[in-house]
Amino acid sequence: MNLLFEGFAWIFDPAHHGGDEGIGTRILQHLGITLVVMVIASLIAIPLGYLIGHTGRGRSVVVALSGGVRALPTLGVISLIALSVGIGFTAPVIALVILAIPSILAGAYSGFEAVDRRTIDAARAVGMTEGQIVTRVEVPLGLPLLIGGLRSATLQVIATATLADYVGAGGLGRYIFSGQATNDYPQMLAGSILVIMLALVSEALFSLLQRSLVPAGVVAAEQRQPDGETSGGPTRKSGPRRSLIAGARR
Amino acid sequence: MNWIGNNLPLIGERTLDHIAITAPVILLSFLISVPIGWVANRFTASRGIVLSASGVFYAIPSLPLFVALPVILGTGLRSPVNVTIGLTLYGIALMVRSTADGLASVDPDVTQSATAMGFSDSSRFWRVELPLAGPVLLAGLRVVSVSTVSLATVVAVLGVPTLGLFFTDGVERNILGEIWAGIVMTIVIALVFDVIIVQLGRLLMPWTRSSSAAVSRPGRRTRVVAPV
Amino acid sequence: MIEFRAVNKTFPDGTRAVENFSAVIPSRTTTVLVGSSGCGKTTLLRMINRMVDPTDGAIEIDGENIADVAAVKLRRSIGYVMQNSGLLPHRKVIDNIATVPLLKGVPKADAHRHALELMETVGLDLSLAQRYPAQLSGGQQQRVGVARGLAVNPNILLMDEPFGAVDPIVRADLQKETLRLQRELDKTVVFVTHDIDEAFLLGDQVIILEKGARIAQQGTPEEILANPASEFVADFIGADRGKRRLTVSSTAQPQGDDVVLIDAGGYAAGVISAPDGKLATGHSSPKSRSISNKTDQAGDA
Amino acid sequence: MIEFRAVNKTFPDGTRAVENFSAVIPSRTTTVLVGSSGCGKTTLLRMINRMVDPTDGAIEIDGENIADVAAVKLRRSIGYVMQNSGLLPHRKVIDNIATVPLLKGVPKADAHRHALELMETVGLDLSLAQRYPAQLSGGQQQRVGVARGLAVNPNILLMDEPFGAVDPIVRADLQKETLRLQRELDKTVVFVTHDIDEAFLLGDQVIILEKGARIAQQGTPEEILANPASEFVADFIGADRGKRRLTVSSTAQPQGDDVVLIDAGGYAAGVISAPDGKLATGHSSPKSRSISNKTDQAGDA
Amino acid sequence: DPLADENSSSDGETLVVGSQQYYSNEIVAEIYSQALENAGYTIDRQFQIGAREVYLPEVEEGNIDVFPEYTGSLLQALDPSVTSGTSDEVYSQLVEALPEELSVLDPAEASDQNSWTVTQAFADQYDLTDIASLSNVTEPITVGGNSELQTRPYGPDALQELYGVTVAGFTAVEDSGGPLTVKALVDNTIQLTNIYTASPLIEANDLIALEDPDGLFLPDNIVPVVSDKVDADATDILNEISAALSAEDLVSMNAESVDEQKSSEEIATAWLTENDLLG
Ligand SMILES: Nc1ncnc2c1ncn2[C@@H]1O[C@H](COP(=O)(O)OP(=O)(O)OP(=O)(O)O)[C@@H](O)[C@H]1O
Ligand SMILES: Nc1ncnc2c1ncn2[C@@H]1O[C@H](COP(=O)(O)OP(=O)(O)OP(=O)(O)O)[C@@H](O)[C@H]1O
Ligand SMILES: [Mg+2]
Ligand SMILES: [Mg+2]
Repeated sequence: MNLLFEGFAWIFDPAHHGGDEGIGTRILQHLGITLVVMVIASLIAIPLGYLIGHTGRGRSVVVALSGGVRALPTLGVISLIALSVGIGFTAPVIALVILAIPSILAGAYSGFEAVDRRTIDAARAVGMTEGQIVTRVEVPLGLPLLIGGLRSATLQVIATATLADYVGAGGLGRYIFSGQATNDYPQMLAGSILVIMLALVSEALFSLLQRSLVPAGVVAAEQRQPDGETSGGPTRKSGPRRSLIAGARR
Repeated sequence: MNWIGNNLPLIGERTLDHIAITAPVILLSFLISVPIGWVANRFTASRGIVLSASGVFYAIPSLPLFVALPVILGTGLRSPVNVTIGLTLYGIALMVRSTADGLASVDPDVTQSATAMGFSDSSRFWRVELPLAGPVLLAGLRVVSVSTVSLATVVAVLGVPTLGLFFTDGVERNILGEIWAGIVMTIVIALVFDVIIVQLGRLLMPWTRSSSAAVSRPGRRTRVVAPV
Repeated sequence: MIEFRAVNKTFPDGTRAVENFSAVIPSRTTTVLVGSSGCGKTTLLRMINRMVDPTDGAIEIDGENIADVAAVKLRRSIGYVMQNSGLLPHRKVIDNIATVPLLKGVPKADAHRHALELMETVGLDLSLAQRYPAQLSGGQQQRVGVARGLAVNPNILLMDEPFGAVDPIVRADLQKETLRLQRELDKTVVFVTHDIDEAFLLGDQVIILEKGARIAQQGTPEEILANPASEFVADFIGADRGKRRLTVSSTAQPQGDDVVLIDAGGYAAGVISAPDGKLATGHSSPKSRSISNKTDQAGDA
Repeated sequence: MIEFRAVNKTFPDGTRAVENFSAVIPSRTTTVLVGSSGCGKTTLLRMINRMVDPTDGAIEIDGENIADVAAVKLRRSIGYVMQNSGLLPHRKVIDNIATVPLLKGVPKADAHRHALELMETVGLDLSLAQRYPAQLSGGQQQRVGVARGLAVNPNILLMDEPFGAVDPIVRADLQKETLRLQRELDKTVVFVTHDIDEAFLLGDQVIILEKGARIAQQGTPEEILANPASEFVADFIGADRGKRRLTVSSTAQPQGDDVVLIDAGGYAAGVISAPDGKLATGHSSPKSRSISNKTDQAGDA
Repeated sequence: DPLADENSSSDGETLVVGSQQYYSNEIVAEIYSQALENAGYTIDRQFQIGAREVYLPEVEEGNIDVFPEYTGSLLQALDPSVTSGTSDEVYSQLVEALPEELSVLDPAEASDQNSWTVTQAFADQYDLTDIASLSNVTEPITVGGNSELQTRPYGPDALQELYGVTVAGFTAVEDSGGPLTVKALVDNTIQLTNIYTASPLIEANDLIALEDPDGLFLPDNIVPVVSDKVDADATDILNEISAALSAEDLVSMNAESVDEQKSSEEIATAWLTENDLLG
């Protein structure tokens, strides 16, 4: 606890605030990397995920691949890439994009898959073209899960972007590496605390985003049928839901 | 790539080290997450707290955690206890959500009928709810397994021998083959663990094997929400 | 008029859902396809708006082979109502109803005005217009589904077990509405159900199907009831509450001249007035819904 | 005999599901609780095995207040069958049936032997014993549910819309089986449904409920049909296919002496033999299922 | 190990030999191990143990008996106030600073110390020979290296203060003067970095380690740090090794490890045989 206090003290020390080496700059670098990574990863993963989600094809291949990708040790990948492209942003950005893709991809395609097949069926039956089904039904209804995917990807990227400093791309990892090398635990902890703060802020922003982007009708549906049980006791409310299921013969 | 051929025994040894560190962690993460997930699922108020806490926990950079833990635990940096606890904490952070989701996914009708038949609360949990949460738990465990195997490369920096040593050493000595060996073996371990977990799941949950085919109509996709 | 000519459908997995189905569905009448689960009703219905294309055979609407019409265009000209209403959960009721007109480029204001009219037509309170589907009861959702089906003012309305998911009481209500709508709107309705009572209630023409969409019997409800074509049909029409052959109960008797009639299972089916054992036939004027009354108007659906 | 004494149930969220409900359910008869969705049927049923405890009032089984019996013990002595069977998806059919005996510590071999007997009782092919529930059809699952309910040889069997989720044809089949089982097994059955036809078919005694589980009418099917106690009851018993008042169709006539009867909605309800307009009462021997025939055996459920 | 079986004269206790997570250090540790095994000691190798903050506590606790260290760096870890001195001064200060349970044996000539390093081309362009000449450089210099370099007493600030070098900025590359750093230097992403003098990368990449006449860097001679479990015989063996270990030997062994990808065992055996230390 004492250590934790020293970590905060390090953060609040004005000597560490301004300038090229200051907390402000480091945070901006960290956020910059995160942003660039998320944009690139989204540009790759969202269309691909949508394609998989809409057609239902290629899912198993992609699931297997992203399982493998998840196992990739990021530090190893950064080192390997940096050995060929040199130090700086490029290597960590590529490595982090690889890290972020599986979550976003899963969010994108599972968002599509979670859309009730009958809703899509009805959309097709009223005469929507495939493109209209994607843009007007699947995309808006898949948003909650997509954002969930983006959310966990961002969390991972923020945490892992600490490795960017390994190849000179700066960011909050700097405090961690240099704190570790000089036995300066308060500095190291300060770096960690800042990373966690960023993670918390991102979580908060994403839950706001989720609230504003998730279609109101979906919110209404969720409020009606909360996914978690509310009471959980032996007398769970099951009346109205039951009769709905009764009709939905399969 | 010469290096690989000349160092097969070393690769084997490090691979075993890696497995020795990760396998117990995966198991522990699972075991500890069950009660936490149960609490998260059982009490509405705790659900949000537990789930967001575990989400943010996952954002703690690993290196500082491993360095700070011994200060709290009173162990040495290189101590297996330190490494195991650190990795397990990350595993739990991932697994708790799956456990809560898994328990929530159990058809309330089934739990109702179990209650109606006279299952006591605890036997209902162990014999009905937990096994039925199995498929979701399994999916969560697969993610935990992969990420633990990957994360364990980091603890090499602490002087604990794992495949991660091939990265640091490979970079210092500029031996690409060594780095590749580390990456490939990490993925291989992850894949092998994954196969084992899936097979174990099939073995322990025989009812999931046949049911999907019998229930869902061919050609129509059923609702699947993959864990994100 | 919708005509099926020797239509077959085999799904890629080998299921033969429809085997050599031929039938004529006259315009401006309600034809009900009835049969038990998996017999191919939905498949038949979905062939009409090309949600399913036949493996073999042709379907014509007013003489035009629908295979020659672009699927999206065809679907926009046909109303489709399904069991769970299939509403878009992220759109308000009014936008759901106006989906197809909006797709077609009708100005929003016009589309919404028309949607409100349709809400009245199907008996929905206008205050519900700004709600989301999840905020409606099952019965209300079905009405929205019907309104959406009517939004393009289609000649043809396809309804696939539209009332399967609602409470029996709400269901009776919706059935009554449907009868009213049929009278008012004068559309060609193809209705799918597995409830023979519903079929007899709503159908001008009823087609009873066996597995593979083979026609077991086709005719007006009265024709079928009077002369079941086979043991299968006889069974089917009596299926959900014992046989329909009624007899007079000798024990339970209500007041006055009424007698309780019991069915072949031995259970009470209804009450009829029969003073002195003689049937009172006074007000026996059954609704004339036999298709023969209407086929002369056909040909322009 | 099960007796409800001024029972009330208010859920924690304020819903008053049951308001001052009192009734006697005689032993060895079938009592059907019928009413529309949300009227409190399930709540009443679940009070009998203490899945729900009353806020107020008492329930006695053969004179013993169930509040004094440990809930788990009580539940193991009462069979419970629900709509979607509620089978344990991770256990084989035979283990599902034997669940409670196994819980009670009956040796596995004995429990399985008994389970196989029960499969025969409910008309299940023994080859299904080693399957998982998901590998059965809906109707088969329901039979397993019934077999499981019978596995402890309970005096009381609670059935909550057990046939709500199955096909009408399969449903008719299950209803027939249920009638046979009732005759064979002679249990106290409390059956919940919202289908009045089913209620009349299966019930020795029928209790029609309004919102809040208020009794609208209670009696044998014949009594209720002959003398509906209120407009609500009259409405309800005719709800799902128009009124039950029948008249003779003047147009559609089958061959021979039969006449087609139509209901108040104007639609065909059945056929009765009436040579020369005179009702043939020859084979009018309705089943005697009125509860009065059986109450004398009561008292030991 | 076949060598151990041949003459198992003194069947002493097991000695734990440790090494840093640094291939060069591991080679030296392997040399110690093989020599000791050859003399009949049982050796438990615990190599590649992280950085100093990881292993030093364990050495202090007596969990490790023999550890190859570097005089200046170790001294600074024990007493950060020390900033300069000759080899001998540093060695005697180190002996003072060590905790009681530990001792250092004889230091070797071989050293692996910090240096300010530039490319040959850069050196030629500004006529650089020693650190002081960096003030000739007219363009702003970007310094690269492990992040702690920035705050070291010999870091960029010292260059600015002591020699009037214009430092434009600092770029962290956390591979301790490894190939990433060298690549950055060669790519001219950075112009000045800290590379260990024994690194084969210096020669392989045509780099120039600037001379340090003022003793800006502490000398870092290789020295075995030992616990009191190391007896007189073992001490003799380790001292013999130190006596034989020259600066060139270290560089060439490092080169073998990097360029020929030889394992530390091979390299150690070859060196010991060459120097007749396997008896
Ligand atoms: N896309 C498909 N691929 C393969 N088989 C299908 C497909 N759609 C339907 N079938 C099969 O075709 C047969 C007829 O199905 P259809 O949906 O038309 O039946 P239905 O009469 O509407 O049944 P229900 O009353 O259950 O809705 C069934 O055996 C069904 O399993
Ligand atoms: N656990 C609960 N908490 C709060 N309200 C409940 C709970 N269970 C049931 N209710 C409410 O109590 C009322 C009666 O419910 P109940 O399930 O008994 O109705 P039901 O007659 O069985 O209806 P259905 O035919 O739909 O099954 C309903 O308004 C229902 O919403
Ligand atoms: Mg269908
Ligand atoms: Mg109920």
